[in-house]
Amino acid sequence: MPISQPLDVLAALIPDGARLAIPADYAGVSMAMVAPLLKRGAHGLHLVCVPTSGIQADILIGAGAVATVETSAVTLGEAGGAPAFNRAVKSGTIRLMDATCPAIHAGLIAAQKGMPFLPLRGLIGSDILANRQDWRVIDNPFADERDPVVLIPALAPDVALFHAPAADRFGNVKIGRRRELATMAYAARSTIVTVERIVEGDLMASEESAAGTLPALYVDAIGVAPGGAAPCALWGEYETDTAAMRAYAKAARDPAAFADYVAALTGEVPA
Amino acid sequence: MPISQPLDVLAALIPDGARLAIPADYAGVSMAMVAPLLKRGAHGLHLVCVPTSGIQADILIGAGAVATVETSAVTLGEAGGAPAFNRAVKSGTIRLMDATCPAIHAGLIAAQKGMPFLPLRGLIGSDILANRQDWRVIDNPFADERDPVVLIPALAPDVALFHAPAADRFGNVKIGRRRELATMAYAARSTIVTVERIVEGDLMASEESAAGTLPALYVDAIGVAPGGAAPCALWGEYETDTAAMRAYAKAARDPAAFADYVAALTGEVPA
Amino acid sequence: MSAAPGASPREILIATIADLLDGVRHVAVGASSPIPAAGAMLRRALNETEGKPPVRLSILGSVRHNFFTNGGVELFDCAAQGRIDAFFLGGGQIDGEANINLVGTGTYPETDVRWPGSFGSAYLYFVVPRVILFREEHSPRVFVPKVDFVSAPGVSDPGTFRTGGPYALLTGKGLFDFDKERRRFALRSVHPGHSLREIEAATGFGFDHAAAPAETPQPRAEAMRLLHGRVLDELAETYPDFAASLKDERAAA
Amino acid sequence: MSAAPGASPREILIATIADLLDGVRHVAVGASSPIPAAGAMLRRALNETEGKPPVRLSILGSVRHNFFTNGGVELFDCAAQGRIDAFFLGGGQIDGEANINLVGTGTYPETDVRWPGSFGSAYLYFVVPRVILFREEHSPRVFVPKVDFVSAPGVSDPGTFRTGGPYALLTGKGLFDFDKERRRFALRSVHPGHSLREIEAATGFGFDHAAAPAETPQPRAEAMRLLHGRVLDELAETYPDFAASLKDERAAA
Repeated sequence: MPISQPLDVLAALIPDGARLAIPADYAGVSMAMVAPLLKRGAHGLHLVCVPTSGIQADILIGAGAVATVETSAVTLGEAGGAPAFNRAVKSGTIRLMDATCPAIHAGLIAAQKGMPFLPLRGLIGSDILANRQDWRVIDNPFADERDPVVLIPALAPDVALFHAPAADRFGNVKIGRRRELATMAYAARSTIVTVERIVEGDLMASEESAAGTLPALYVDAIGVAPGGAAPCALWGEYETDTAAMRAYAKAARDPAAFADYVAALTGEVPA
Repeated sequence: MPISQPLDVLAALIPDGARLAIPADYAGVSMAMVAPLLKRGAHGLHLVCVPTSGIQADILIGAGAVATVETSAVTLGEAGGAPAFNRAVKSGTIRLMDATCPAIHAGLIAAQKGMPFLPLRGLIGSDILANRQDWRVIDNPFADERDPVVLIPALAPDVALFHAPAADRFGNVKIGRRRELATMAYAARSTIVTVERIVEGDLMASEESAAGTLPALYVDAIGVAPGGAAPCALWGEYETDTAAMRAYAKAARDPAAFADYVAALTGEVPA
Repeated sequence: MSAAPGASPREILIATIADLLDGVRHVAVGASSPIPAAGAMLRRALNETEGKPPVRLSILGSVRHNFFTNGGVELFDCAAQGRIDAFFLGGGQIDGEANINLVGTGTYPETDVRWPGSFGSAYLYFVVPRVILFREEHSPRVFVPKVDFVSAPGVSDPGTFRTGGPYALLTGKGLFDFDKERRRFALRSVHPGHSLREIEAATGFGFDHAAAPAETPQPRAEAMRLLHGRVLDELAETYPDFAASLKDERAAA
Repeated sequence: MSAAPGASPREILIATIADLLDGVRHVAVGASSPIPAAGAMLRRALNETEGKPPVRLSILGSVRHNFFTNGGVELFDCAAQGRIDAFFLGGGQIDGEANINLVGTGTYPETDVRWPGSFGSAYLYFVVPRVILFREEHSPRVFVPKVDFVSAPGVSDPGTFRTGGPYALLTGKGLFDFDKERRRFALRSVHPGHSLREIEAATGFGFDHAAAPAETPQPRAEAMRLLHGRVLDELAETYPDFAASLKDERAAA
């Protein structure tokens, strides 16, 4: 099996209805996989934003591929709010699972560790907690007095999807200090990674490079997609394409312009 | 303040009775700090072995510096059992808190995350659990049927002590892929590190080196001690000194020879 | 102490933040928060000048001001460990009990207006000792009697684990302290050019105040000197547009 | 299948382990376990020769066979994720219900004989599907009626979360299966040169067995060829002394 596969083959590995974990805009977003997913007509996805998302979630939501959004935020950052997300919220076409950043991390880490749940401080008295029927509050059994603490159940994505600078031909992936990418992969049943390039040598061979490497053990499929995070930034590689981000934001505010944007993205002739 | 300090100054930062976290023999043991600790007459230490220990714990125990050992194992590996530890167990001169490796990790990670406890699978029906009055068993609140699960309380060491290849002059420390060293530092109230050398440049400056770096934020004191893990190995630097390890094992089996070993180590004239 | 007459509103905000941060060792700032970042940089510069302990500044999303190597979770772990003394939170709505709403207006989940979401607020508000609520827009739509959605509550029952919470509220019009016992804001000072009457009209909740509240002090000369010296240079690395506009403003003053 | 006549006891152990590992994708081996490591390397080589799926082998403490980059906790996380199919455990004592004792003999905590400790056994025994109990010394002091200290229990009540447990017990004299329902070992085969009578005398607990148990099969010729070819080379990287002694043994046979 070649180490990298075409992106449409990877898209077929993300089934409809999958619980799909995606990283925040600064961590390595596989924007390259958005068009292949839409082209194959993905729908019913349950997005797990780790711990927030931006343009990737917004496009997938606007294109009707998403049933549920589990997130601490969806925003285009300096380009403003996420228009398709906001429309979907108002019209009630997606199920919302609002969280707070460390709760998303806690759920993934519980899955990573085979723990049924993790406790998390904070949250008590918030409407986030009030709306999460899947969370529990118990009394800390180690406290002498009453001490309520929230329990976050393990959150095991079906698929983790992200973009990284490089993989080697053994399937090891460079994640640098973005350890949440490793957490996503540990927790998920399968992990799909797009990369800028395949490098020579073995990323596990030296202590130096191994420290920033996700071992192949946790990587199920790799695709090569140069510039594959754009218009999001990729750490150590390129900055956010602010103009492209603002252009998207402008288009997404108008449903017809959004449809044209998606058609152009997926290579269809706009109506 | 100079970035590195003399080892006897560091030894004074580890108070009697401190809960002292030390890594396993393969991870980076600060053997260099054993003599300074003994010279200053350290006693009543509560060793937290992450998750096991070897010659370092054995010498400290044999020299009477230790009151409590919290560990998943103490062994000299290929050089055999840990003689001073074994004697202390038999004579009841140390308090034992036997654990299993992931329970030690879980306790530290709970402290790292400010969580009051972490749940851990396994353990049920073991005599480890039966002897740990500080652990609890609850029913998993997310399960439909009865599902007992052990809770490990947060384990926050007073001091974490380890040896690493390098620090930079900003106080950042190279830990490579030995992430448990970071966990120890996150969890501990203070962290003391000995290193082979101080390097030029900033370990945080590149994505490459930052991935294997413990930020200065978590490091309270640094000492320079070339060969400071010996006779234990230091990853990427040197192998275990098997002859020295066997020589220690031989000496430690005899209390008088052990006393001579310690006297030589601390630079006292043997009796 | 001499004042630099005619400091701009933004300069006053920055200097006020630097004052609020007096005594902190480590302050974290969100990615797109140039005024809090400038205030924190000014605090750091003042400490150096005054021979006080160094101040560490983490700017989330910045590569240069990133002291973290353990991914996105490290900020929260670090705060849980008590290693972050101050943080800034805002809110689409903030009410008189210091509850903040970052989710939206109307009835959840199908809110009329949706904002991005709560981010880490529901955690950090509980564990960072000095949370500074910062919102420039001071209007009745922001400062409401009761938020429509509590992203994070301003106060908690005595039995609830909480080592952090609201320390002050800074707006474009004034500076408030928060009394946790009384669950109520108190106006500490009114920024130059604004009035108690104006603030009352723009605030949807009641708050304590003196009959004639103090005016927010002008930045000290030393603060202005540092702000327009090294702080502007440091700011320019992460917020070039903001730094340029502050500079232009001063040149035009 | 032709046999290599006169395989040594250690060769038979290695080949038996390779058989027990048939079908695994990822096997982890402790640092000072050359025989399990050799068995796992042989399994990997056999799978390649036979066109079966690749086998991943993690040797704890080895730099070369280390697929981990998240520190000491990763083995346990990896096992919890179901990514480790087989592991080896030993024990100073092992009893008829497959309980293992790695702590000591006598009354805890002031045991008469103290062993190193339980390591990760109290966890891995619960979550690795195929745990192979391996102890060369087959004597009544090892195989006791009831262990003095349960580092990890062989079986658990139905309500206890457990995805792993004992799969087989391999000693210097024979190979046992374990029946979780009956909580009892059954002798599968006796190694060449040993007898049922001898095993009964050396085992402090009762076990099931045929009237005339099978003999542990000799390694197939292909297995012997691979063992003394690439497996010996691979072994020599991590266990040079052990590899050399296996080689000498064969040369002398």
